[in-house]
Amino acid sequence: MLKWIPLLPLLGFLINGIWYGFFQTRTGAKRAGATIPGVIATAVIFGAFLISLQTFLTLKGLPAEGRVIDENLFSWIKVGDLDLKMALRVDSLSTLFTLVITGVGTLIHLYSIGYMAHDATPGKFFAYLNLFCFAMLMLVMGSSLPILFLGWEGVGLCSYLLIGYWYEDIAKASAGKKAFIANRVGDFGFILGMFMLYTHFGTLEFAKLVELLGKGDFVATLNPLAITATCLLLFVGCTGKSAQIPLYVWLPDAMAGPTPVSALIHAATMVTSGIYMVARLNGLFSLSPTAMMVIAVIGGLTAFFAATIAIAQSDIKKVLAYSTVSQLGYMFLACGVGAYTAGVFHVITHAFFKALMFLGAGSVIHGMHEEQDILKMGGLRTKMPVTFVTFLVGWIAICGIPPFSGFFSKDEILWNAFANPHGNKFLWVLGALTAALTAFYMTRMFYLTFFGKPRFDESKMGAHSNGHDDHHDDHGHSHAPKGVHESPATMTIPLVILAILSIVGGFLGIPHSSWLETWLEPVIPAHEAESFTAGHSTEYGLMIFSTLVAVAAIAFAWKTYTNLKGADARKANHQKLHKTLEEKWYVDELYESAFIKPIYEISMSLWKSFDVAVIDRIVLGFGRISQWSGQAARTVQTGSLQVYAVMILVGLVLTLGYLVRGFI
Amino acid sequence: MNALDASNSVQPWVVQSFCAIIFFIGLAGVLIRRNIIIILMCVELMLNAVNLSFVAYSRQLEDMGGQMAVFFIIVVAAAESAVGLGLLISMFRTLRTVDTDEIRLLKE
Amino acid sequence: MEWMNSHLLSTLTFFPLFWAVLGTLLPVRVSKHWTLAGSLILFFISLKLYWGFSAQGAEFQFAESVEWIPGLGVNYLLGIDGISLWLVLLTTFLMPIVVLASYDGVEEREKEYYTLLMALQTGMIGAFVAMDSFLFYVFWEAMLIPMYFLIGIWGGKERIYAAMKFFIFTMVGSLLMLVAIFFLAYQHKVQFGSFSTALIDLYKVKLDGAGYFSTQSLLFLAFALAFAIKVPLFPVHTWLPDAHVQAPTAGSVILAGVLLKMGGYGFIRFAFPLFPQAVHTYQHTFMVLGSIAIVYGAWVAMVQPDMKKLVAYSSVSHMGYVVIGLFSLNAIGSSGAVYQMLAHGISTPALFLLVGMLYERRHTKEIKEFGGITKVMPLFAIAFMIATLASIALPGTNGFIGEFLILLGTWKANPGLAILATTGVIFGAVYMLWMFQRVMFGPIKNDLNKKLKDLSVREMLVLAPLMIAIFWMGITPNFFFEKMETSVARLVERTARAEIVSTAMNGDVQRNK
Amino acid sequence: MEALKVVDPALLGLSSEQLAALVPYFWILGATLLCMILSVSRVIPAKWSVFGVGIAGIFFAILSSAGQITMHRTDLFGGMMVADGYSAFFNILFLGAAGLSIFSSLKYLDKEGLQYPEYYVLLLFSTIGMMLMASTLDLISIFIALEIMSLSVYILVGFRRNDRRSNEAAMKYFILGAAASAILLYGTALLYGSTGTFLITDILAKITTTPSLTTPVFHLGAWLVITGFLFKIASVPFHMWMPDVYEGAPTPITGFMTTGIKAASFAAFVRVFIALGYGKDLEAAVQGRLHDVLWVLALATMLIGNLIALTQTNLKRMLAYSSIAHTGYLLVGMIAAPGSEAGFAPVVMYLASYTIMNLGAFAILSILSGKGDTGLNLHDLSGLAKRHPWLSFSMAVFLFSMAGIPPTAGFASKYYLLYSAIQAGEVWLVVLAVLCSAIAVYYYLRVIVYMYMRESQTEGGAINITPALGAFAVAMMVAMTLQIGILPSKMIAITKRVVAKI
Repeated sequence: MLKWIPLLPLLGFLINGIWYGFFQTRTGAKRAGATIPGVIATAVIFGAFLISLQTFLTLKGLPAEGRVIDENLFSWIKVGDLDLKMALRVDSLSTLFTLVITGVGTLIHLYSIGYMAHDATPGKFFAYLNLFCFAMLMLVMGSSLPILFLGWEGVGLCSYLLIGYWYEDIAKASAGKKAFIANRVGDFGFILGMFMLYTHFGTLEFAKLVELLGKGDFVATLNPLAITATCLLLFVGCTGKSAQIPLYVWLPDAMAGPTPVSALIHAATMVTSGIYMVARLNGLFSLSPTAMMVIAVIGGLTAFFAATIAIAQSDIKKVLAYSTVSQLGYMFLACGVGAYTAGVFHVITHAFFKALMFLGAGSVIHGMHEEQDILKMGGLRTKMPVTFVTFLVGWIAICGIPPFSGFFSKDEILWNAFANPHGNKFLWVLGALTAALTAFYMTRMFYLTFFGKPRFDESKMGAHSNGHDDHHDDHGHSHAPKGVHESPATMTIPLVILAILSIVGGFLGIPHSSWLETWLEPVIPAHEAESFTAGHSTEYGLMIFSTLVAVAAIAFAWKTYTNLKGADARKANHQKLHKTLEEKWYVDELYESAFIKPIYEISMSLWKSFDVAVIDRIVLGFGRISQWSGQAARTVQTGSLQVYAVMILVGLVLTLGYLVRGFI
Repeated sequence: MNALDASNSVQPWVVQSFCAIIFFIGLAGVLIRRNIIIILMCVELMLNAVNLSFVAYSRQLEDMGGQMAVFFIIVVAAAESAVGLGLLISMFRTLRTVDTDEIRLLKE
Repeated sequence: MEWMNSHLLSTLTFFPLFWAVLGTLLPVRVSKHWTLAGSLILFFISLKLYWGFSAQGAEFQFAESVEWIPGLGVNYLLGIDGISLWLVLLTTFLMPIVVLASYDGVEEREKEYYTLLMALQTGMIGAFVAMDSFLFYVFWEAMLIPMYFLIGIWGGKERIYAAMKFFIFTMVGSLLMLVAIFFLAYQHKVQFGSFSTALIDLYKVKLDGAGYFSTQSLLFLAFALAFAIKVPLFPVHTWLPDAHVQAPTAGSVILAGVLLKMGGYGFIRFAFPLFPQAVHTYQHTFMVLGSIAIVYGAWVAMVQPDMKKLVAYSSVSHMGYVVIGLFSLNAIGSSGAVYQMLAHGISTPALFLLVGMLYERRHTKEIKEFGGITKVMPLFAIAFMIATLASIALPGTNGFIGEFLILLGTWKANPGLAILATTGVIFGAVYMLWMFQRVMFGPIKNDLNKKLKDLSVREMLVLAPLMIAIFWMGITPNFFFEKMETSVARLVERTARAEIVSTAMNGDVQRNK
Repeated sequence: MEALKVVDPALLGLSSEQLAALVPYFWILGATLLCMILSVSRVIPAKWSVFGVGIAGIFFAILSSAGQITMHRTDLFGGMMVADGYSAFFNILFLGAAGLSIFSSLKYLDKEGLQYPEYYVLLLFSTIGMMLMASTLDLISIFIALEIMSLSVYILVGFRRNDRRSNEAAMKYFILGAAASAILLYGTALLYGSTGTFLITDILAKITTTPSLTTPVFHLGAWLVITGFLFKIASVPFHMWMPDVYEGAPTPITGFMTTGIKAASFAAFVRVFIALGYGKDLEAAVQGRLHDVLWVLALATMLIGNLIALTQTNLKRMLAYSSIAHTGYLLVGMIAAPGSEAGFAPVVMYLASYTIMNLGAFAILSILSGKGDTGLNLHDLSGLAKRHPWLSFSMAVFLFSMAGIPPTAGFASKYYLLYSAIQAGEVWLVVLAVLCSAIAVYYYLRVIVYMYMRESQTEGGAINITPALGAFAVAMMVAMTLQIGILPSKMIAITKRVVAKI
């Protein structure tokens, strides 16, 4: 039964793909509406959701230890001593992820039917979306690292295709390319990590790995340095995929893709694959404290760093993108300090409210006719009530206000950072500071979008609008009412559902009696409470403290942005700081000059000077030498008889001399 | 009359070296002289030197072979000079010269 | 018919030549259809090879042996093993595609064109099935002549320079190989009393292998130079870009698809088993060269203004993988290398065909001349995307299996180089996607591109089999591995143990020894 | 004086079996004399009659000598001449060369307006000279045969009387040829002086029985004889005359010279080479030094032949230098002969395939050449493939064969030769030979490039349609080249048997 979960999206991809490939591309084909492909795609994902729900229930029925379903499809690569089987494996961890992927996926597919109504080639869009779900499901359900890697690169491909979906705008296409190459740099580390794992453990199957990690004597034989190296290499893969410090640059540019894509791929599912992999191999990671520390530090730094940039961003999707990077930093901080369960918990809650906010932003942009700059918005709460309310829920959740889901998961992370044997105080301070910043920039965005006076001229808002005007030309904006309007039902229903989930989500992991911890017990061994460095009282104290910090940040932001002129004035005198923040600390320019430019120069010189000048010249040199010597030898042939006769004599005398020398 | 009595007759190596000298004079003539007729004469000279050495060896070895060979060589030399002079005349008719330096049409 | 299945390999080798000679009698109009029919028939015959070949059977099957030059111990000995089986199938698989692709690409002197194509096929198949080193050399040289004419007559502007460079490069390498073959045959006489250039006899010749310049190493270098030029390995690769840029589409497809594999095949069949110790002494030198080829090829490909040259340099990079795979001397690396040869033999021809199609429409290969082609030619865009993915080794396509196994094998042999080689994965993505983006995405700048028409049915027929093969090889590689596994195991065993493994030949072998 | 009196009757009479051995010579001699008479007569039109008789003579001579290949050795004229497989094989080669040269020169002479019957007579005389050279064992008769051959060819080279280049070529060839034969003669004299005999078989017997005979005079004489031959086959220091003469002479004659004369010189050279005890009996010091000299000569010949050919634009001159290069390869064969099991067989086979290749190439050139041998430069050939597909195809086959590229005779013989050289332990010489032939590939392919890959400049109509006879000759040559290339075993067997009995 398991194989149907990934196969259904694949089927959807094939149907939409072939239908688009052969019918839509015929020149002059009637431009089909988005509904047919959209419905097929959503149905398929929904089917997958039902099956994964059914697997979740069967898993619940099984006893705690045996909570695994294995299904072997066929032998993929059998060469020498390597025997890879294309096999699926669902245990308690991966079933959660399948539920999130298919559940949030269905909502987003439903949403994008409305969003993509005016698009030229919806068939292609939904085909790619289904392909993405197939790859993501393969990633989480793979029974061995190579299958995971298959999904890993598959999602990389789909994100490339979907980011560069509106390919006519070269900036969007290069954003797609940038995403793929950044992922590929991460995959470089991932592959090497896999090889080290294979050489040390002899297998890449998760089941066998966990079994080997379990055997104490075997673990003793491994040298710690190799383990740390393996973990760090695998973590390089995660930084690529889940946008951590060195390789996060692609995520903000990935906003060039349509908003449902950003919601599904760059908020809920793909970026969390890194955390899934770390959680899956938690046994390995916990073997090397240094690797855990590195992950925690990088996670924390990314969280803080991204939060600082988010403050100065004016594009609504860019703000959300940096907030995603920051939240991912939180998750890795959790995994780094050993609280994998907290990490997974935050993944789930984050999926809900971040997807919600992205879709909300999507409906705002849709309503505002592709206007993405929050400085030009304001006062939308009256014009888009449903979006406003759902966005409000999301905003409260992310700021970590109890009882919303954000509070529980973020607080769990902060608590572990503070009290967990692997964690330390500095990380907690970093986390708390980021929480404050998060609350600040979220409030800023929320306020500028929905409150204050509208800073846009509605009349101009009609048929013509800026943004992707070129791809609008082939379909009129006939039926949409002029001016700002609320999104149609298909878009608002998913918003409402996600809002409810964002509220309810928190109750999965109430501290000390979290259902999640018991559920993930077989996969992730829970830490005993007593090993913590602090008791319950400090835990509750911390909870209150973090809530207070969040409320204070919200109030402060609210106050600054009520009078815009005050905010602008303050921004003016911190002009230089603001500029650097806005320009993302000039990281892109740094990468450009540090890597891309030199490689380009070197390869140009390699080609021009080495390939052409050196090798070719040597090769042609031989030709030229023989040509030249031929020319020289030719001139000896003067044509005069005397010279010939002399040559004969000289030849005779020389040879005779040589021969005669033998006798005398 | 058996082998030469050493006292009053000419030593074989004297004759041979004499022939060698003549031969190389002929060869030098071919190399140095410009006029083709002279060159032809030098070639004849070389052939006669060889004849002389043949006769000397035949005398030394008491074997008629050498002298018999001389006849063949004389015949061939005659044929050779006939052909050579014929070619020379046809060349002269077109090139108007017998000097080896002028005939440089074919080179390189 | 009975004669055919007892002498299957001979029919396979000489059928194209026979068919081409018959073709010369027909009018020009019909020659291309005639050639297509011929190549399809040949493909179906070669399928018999696949079914007849038993993976667990003797090392060389379908063997045929006839006295050719008894005086010099040269005999007409044919046979295939798991590896050459697939290379022959690749050749027969590519030929119909090539013929179909050059239907309207070639206008003048069509009859000679198709005759040369079939003659080329005879040379290639002959080289893959020859079990006698002299026979192999004859086919190796005979293969050059048709390719030389194909590039020389139907090529681009400086076709003569490129054709001449191609010919001389390969010729110099192979001449040294010829001398090595003589020397081996003579050693066989010294050690076994009779001349023989048959491969299985030469496997038994013992040569002192110690040190960098022992006789075995020198012989190995002679063979290795010839094959390195063909592969093309890093320092001697400069003929490939010129040959590809100037060759007609069909020419560069065959050149990339099959001729480059000749080098790799040569290593497997000749250099490795004949000189085991020398392989060990020179293992790391060649692995370093291979890794440099990967990175160098990728970097130089990045800055190429001409699409065909870019794909040519990408072949240098891909074949660099094959070299390090082969020289990792373990089962995983070697089978990965063989698989990479097959995969490269599918994905690069696809790329060349696509570039050829663009060339037929716009008569230029410059990247800056294009932009936004997806809008005008969506089907072409899909095919080009699939070929690009196969070339950057995306899992699920054939490229990934080869590269993954090679890198794993190399990691076992030499981790440092494996890291350098794995960077190739990144650079591969960089140059391919950058080219793809500049050609396919972005607005249509040049108005000439607006009127380009999408793939015709013929062009789709040309590309379809390649696309299917890309995914088929990516998803179920075991279908290919099971037939070649024993051969690769024997290869590794023979080079590992560095002394002679007895070989068994089955089929109608009247060994006259 | 007693020697004169004793006349051995057996010397004079000819036994029946000796007569049978002489049949090919009778055929060709008879044909030559008949042609001389016909050429003078007013009654019968000279051209076709002489041509017909000549070809008939050659045809029957080939038939009879073909029968002799398998025959065992029969000594003639008291050991001065011998009719064995070796001489029969070479006779066929010479007769074939003469026949084909006559075929291709028939149309050529009409073009040049030199249709004189004496041309064919001289050609037949030169063939007789060659046949004698291949079969005599007596030094003096070698000299005489050499002179017969050379003198008739001197005249043939200068046949175009009113063309200055032809005269100049003839003059140069004559003078240097005469000097060289004088040197050879002087060597013979010295050999006679030191060993007392003319018969090379006796010389060999004498120096093997009494090594003391090998005095310095003997070595001087031996080397002078060898130098005489080296001049005739145009090895490097003595090659200067060859390109000028080849360029000046009429094309069929150049064809005849590259094949016939070189083969004849080599035939005699091989016999003398063995007789002088190279490889077997000379004491080590001399042997070693002689080997080194020959080694250097061979390398120099190959190198200079190939290098200068690179820069040539005139086809005849280029083929002249390429024939010098081939002499180099043959010298490698000579050096390696004693050490290898195959002996001189590879040299003989290489000569055979070399003759076939060159004959074919020159036949095509004589068909293509305009009046006065114009139109033989590289750019004149451009686009030939379009105008003359079959001619250019056969030219390509010959060029590939000369370059030594498989399925051609050139490759098979080069392979056989280098193979035996390796056995003789000359590995480094072989490697150098192989690299020189890599250089050769370039200028052979350049001709093909002009023919196939370049557009033809002159849009004029096709050059005169290829004459039937010339085409037949070329076709036969192409067939033989490919046949030897694909199935060389038969030719190798013949050459082995032939060489066994020298």
